[in-house]
Amino acid sequence: MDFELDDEQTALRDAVRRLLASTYATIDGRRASTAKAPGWDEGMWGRLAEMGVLGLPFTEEDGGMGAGPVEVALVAEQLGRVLAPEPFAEAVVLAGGLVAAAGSAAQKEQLLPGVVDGTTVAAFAHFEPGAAAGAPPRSVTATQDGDGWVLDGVKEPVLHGAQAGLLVVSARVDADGTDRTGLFVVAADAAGLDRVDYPTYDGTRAARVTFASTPATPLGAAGANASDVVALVTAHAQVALCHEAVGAMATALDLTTEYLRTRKQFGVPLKTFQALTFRAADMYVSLELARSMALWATLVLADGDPDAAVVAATRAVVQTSAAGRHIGQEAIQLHGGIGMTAEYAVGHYTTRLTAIDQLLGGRTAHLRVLADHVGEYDVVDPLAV
Amino acid sequence: MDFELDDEQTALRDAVRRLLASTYATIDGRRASTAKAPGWDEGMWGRLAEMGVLGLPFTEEDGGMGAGPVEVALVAEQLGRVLAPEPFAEAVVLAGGLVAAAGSAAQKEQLLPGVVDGTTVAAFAHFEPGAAAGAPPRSVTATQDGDGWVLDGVKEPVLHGAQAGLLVVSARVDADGTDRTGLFVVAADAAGLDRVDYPTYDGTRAARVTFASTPATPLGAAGANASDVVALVTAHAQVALCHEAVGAMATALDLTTEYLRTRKQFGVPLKTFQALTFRAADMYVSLELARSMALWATLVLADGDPDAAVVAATRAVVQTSAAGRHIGQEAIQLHGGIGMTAEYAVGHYTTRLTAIDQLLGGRTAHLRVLADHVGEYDVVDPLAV
Amino acid sequence: MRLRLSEADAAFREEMRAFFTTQVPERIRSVVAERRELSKDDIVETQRILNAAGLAVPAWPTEWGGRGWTSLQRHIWHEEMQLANVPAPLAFNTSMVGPVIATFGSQEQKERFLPATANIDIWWSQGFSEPDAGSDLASLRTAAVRDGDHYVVNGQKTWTTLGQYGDWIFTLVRTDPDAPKKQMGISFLLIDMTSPGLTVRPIKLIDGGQEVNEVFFEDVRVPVGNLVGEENKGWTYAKFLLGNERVGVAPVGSTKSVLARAKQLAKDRLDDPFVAARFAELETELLALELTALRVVANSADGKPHPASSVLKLRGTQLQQAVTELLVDLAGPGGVASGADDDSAVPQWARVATPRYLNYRKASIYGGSNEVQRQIIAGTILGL
Amino acid sequence: MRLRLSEADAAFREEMRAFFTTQVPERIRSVVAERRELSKDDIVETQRILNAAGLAVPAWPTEWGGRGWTSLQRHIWHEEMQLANVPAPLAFNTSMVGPVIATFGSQEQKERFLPATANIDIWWSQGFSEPDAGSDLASLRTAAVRDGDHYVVNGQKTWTTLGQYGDWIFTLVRTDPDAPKKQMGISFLLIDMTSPGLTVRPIKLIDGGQEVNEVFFEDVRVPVGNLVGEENKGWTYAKFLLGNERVGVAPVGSTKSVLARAKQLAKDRLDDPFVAARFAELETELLALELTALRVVANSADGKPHPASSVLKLRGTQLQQAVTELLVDLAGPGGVASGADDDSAVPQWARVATPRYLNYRKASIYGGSNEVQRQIIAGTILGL
Repeated sequence: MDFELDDEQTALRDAVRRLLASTYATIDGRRASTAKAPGWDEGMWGRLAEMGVLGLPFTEEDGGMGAGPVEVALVAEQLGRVLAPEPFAEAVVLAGGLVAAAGSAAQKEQLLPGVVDGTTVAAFAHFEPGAAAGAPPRSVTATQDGDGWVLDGVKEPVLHGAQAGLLVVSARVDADGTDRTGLFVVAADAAGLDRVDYPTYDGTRAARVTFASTPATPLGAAGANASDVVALVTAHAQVALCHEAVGAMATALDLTTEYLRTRKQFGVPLKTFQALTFRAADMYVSLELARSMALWATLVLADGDPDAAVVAATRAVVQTSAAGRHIGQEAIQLHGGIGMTAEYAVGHYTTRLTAIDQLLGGRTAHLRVLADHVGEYDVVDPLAV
Repeated sequence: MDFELDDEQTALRDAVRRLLASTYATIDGRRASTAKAPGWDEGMWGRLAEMGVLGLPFTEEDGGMGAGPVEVALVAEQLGRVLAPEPFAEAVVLAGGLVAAAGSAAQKEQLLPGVVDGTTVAAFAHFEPGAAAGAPPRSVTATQDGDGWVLDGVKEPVLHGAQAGLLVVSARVDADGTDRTGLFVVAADAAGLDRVDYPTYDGTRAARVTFASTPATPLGAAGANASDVVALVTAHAQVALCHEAVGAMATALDLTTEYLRTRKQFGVPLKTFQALTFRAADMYVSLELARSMALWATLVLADGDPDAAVVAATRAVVQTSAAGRHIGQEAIQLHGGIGMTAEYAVGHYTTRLTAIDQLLGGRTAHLRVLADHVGEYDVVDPLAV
Repeated sequence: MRLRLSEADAAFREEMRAFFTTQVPERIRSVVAERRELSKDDIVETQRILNAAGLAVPAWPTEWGGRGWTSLQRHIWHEEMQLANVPAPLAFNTSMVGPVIATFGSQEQKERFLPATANIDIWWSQGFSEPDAGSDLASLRTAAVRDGDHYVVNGQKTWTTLGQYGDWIFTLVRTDPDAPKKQMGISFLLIDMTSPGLTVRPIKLIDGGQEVNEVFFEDVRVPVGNLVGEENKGWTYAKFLLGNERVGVAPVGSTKSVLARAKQLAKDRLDDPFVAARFAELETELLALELTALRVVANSADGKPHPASSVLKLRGTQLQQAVTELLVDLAGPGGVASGADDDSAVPQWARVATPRYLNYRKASIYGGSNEVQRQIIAGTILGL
Repeated sequence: MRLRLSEADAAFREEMRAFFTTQVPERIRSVVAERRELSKDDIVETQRILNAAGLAVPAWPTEWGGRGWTSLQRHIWHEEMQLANVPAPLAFNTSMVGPVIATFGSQEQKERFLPATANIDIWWSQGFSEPDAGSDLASLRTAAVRDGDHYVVNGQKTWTTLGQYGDWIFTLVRTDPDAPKKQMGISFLLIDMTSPGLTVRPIKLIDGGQEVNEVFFEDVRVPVGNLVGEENKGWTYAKFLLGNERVGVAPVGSTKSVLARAKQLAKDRLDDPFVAARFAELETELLALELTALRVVANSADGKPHPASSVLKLRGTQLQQAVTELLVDLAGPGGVASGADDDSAVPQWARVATPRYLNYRKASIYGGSNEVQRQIIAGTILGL
């Protein structure tokens, strides 16, 4: 087992960090990018594309860089460190990843180049109101209509759903009386597609997406059950989000330690108060354990076994969710009042960590999945998953 | 709602405290009493009887003092404060309480005077190996044998089971194919009764009690289902144990704050270290919340509704269990190495708190009971249970 | 010791419950129930209804509208109000500046301010905290220099909650910069917020709301008649103010109310043992807190601040935050739809859940942080 | 980055696993598995088996029995040993005094002590802690005064684990009481425990066991040849010793092994979601710890103590304690039958559960308390 980056990976990480610093050196960068449409910096998106970042998860055959989960993780962590709002995990790893994993050769050839060169921002319309994060689609249904398919129902929230040029949609397909999960592609200008855009509490955008007999194209073979591919690609996106969270936690801790070092109260720096510095130490422990788990999950993804990948992502979510909450809450508390203000950076980190937590589905839901299978093995061996 | 003691109650509390201080002013008292048979101080037991303490829970009609749960609670807290090993909760409140609640008039007249005057130490043989704390009896069975009944099976652990002069035993009774809980009285010298005595980790005694066609007398009406009476009297004993725990927690916290005040390290008193004093503050919070809950549960017991009593005891256990663990663990940690030694007092408090926790059945088991009923009401109103 | 309320207290409780659930408009109470933001008008309208019925300032001296209730009655009043989702009387008016004026103010000040304060004809803001002081309140620097019949005030206050609605602001200002101890040169000054040189700047919080403000003073002239009590004795009045109100220091009723509503919303998920256990746990913890509050109430007849108030504040905000966190978990991914309008397919409660959670991170910071409470417990109660 | 072990490391792992599970008697390994107390003979027998196979002191210099393994190999060796319930080589010998003698000792000391230490022909005890020092180790007072070819030692050590078995004790003693800093006047002295004037007194712990001791020195004469390195440089050697061993600082393997056994014992209760969730949670937390240990191992090639060792110690003991606590809960009321014999109807694992839990409260105190670890993390890593 080896956690070291090779030279190429280190170079990638440093290049991404430098690029992001050009816009996101302070929290003002995030504020400016999220204040105007589409909710991220299109110039930055283009430069990430030029650097090849948006093609990292895709094979060279598909027009990508032929890199893998490790490179995706590096990028996600850097984005998290500076709270860059560019939707890498959601648009590239998740929505693009679904096209790559489930699409036919022709679909991949048609759709992926735009994802890779940044001209097409894809979104995965999957969450349904009131449903848990891992639930199969229920309220959006796909039915055959002559040669084609149409979708009906509501997806919400769909991250950057109104900004996306390409929608990948999960839908319930009735196959001889049993429900299957189907994946469909819907064009941004499709008939019967309604998208209502709104801001999310973490400063990004989401949408309510309504389908009313909206024409849609099956992604890959029509009628194939896509629940496994959704689970696997979701695992990839979850691990990327875990790395984004690790990056955000690292900066939240940095901001907190810096504050404890410099801020004076009762005539002395806050770091004089052991009750505070010990809590910072506990934050560090949470961070490092979450980082270890996210890195390991990345390696399991890279190893290729889909079942192992899903379990590893679940463990990473359990660890990240707990750490993100711990660090996010303590970062504000140790700052005191200033941590509550939108002017200061640290609260944005807490806010984003909370959003990631909700998007990942939360700790309890994932713990429940692990609990259901805990009787099936003796010990967890990280070297032999 | 009123949490104040009246003058008589205050006098009782002070008298018990003074009496206990004569033997248990330091931890050496407990050590001495538990070192020799029967595992408590028989002189102290006699003086508690003389003071009327052993008759508190019983009506004057039954030869008791006609007091109630409040007086029982006061005594239990004082016992806990000094870790007095006298088995008040187990022998008087629990085993004696079962006789008072389930026994016939003749049985009460025959058995209770000895409990009240201290000459008979009763024990409730109820726990069965491998069964959860609240489970009905399974492995000990009662069968009719001519005019009488015989018991078969093993009860373990039975607190002071080998020292008891009177055994109250719960047993499974087959009633037309369904299981019922029966209560029986077994004399210490009954045929087919085998008792193996051993020490428990908290310095008291317990026994494995084996019944082999052991003659037994039904407590109260033969064949009556005693599960409700067991639940109610158990609730009384649990609340008494919660008060014993509250007393023990209070002393554990006292010892800890005293240690932080006086012990020097790195040239200054430990109380200079805010990381330690803040943890002592959190211990105080745990203690006071547990105390409030135990007091309230006592008032609910006194109020008389048996269903409300069982629920209140369950809430008290949930709170006490968490507080006892928190305070017990922190008391040792804040003492450092000395807290681990049997020579010093604080570890005995942690040990006893752990034993009380196990005897109460632990937090999760009780929380599960509450969780099962959480949908049946809107809010918990302490004034209207 | 007694579980039940006395007959009189039970009747009092019924009276309160009946009043709050019938006399305060459902329209306003539903804003609280649904955790939406109260408007200024909602708060003013409610307080005037309460004041008309003698229920706005029961703890004040009877000649100024107080009711001479027992601590238990005040507790019942407060809990029933919260359980009925009635917006509480504005704390700045009724718990903070009102009692200070009633206790230390001149007769003229009492007459001028107390009725208006009880009826919220004056909306008071608080001007204590300063940017560089944090928990070390006494290190404040806003200066008031005597100039004839006026003080000239210069400086800055911050974390002024709802300062955007404020008519007047009660402040701590430094009148003697040379006092040997920082607590000694402070005065308690009432300032008209329409005074020239006074500006209010909103501070946006992380939930997107703008409930707190900075208040700047640039050569603001304040008549000396607005000084409460004696010059340089302000710290005494501030300590009185901060230690004054024990009833309601732990937000038990409102937290119970939010938890009860959450349980209703999660009704069809209570067969999930993890969800059910979380409710059972929080309900039990809240019960323990409520009982502790009742114990403190019972012991507060002497009028002095009870050090156990710190237990209530500390644990009360922890549980308040834990309940807001539960709602975030119940909302799940839908919770990110916080900016959606009412046509959203995500229910309203799920949309407000996370902003409320983020907003309530303040609860353990403002009004004496949890660290300050631990310090008080360790120092005052445990002697550490 | 790579998930899989290299072929060589995988083979190494298999070799270790095969050795530990076949060459160390089941009789001894079952003592560990059942959490009973190891006898001195069990420990000695095991270490001699390991030493004969070159598996007792792999981290030592190769000329004294070391294996020149990579950090990862040492990690695998240690984890496989723990997972197989093999008693680890005596830390006092192999991780503490051995490396100090090998690094700072004279050639004569090395020849005299190292082979005997590796083979546990000498059982070493540790004499660092003193009753009044606590976490402030350097404030030690046991004095060694030079008298010709001897030091005369007077004072007291405490918390000497398994000192009742000790043949020799390595100590920190004060040789210069006038040194300007308390760390400067300390020397590292090896003392024969059969020396006149040396007495060992057992300390009974709260679980009833007697694994730690006080050691008293009354005019104990120690040849100057037993001084390691230079006089008054002992603190340097002590710091080396304390920072020396990162492999195994977090007891991952043994905790995993206890947790796995607990799961087996609770097999018929895993349909209880609360029980199952607790296992899932602890397994996940332990995995995160194990992975962090592997990351630290990977970064420790330079031989310097990695500050993240403190993370491992802190979290490692927390989880070790959490697993012992789980067993207390699984045991339930039966757990109080701790003093019953094997005829008991309460199973052996339930009877030992609570004494082990109580015993392991020490884990967060001894060997650098969790408070010390937090101090190190805050200071060394976070710069606070």
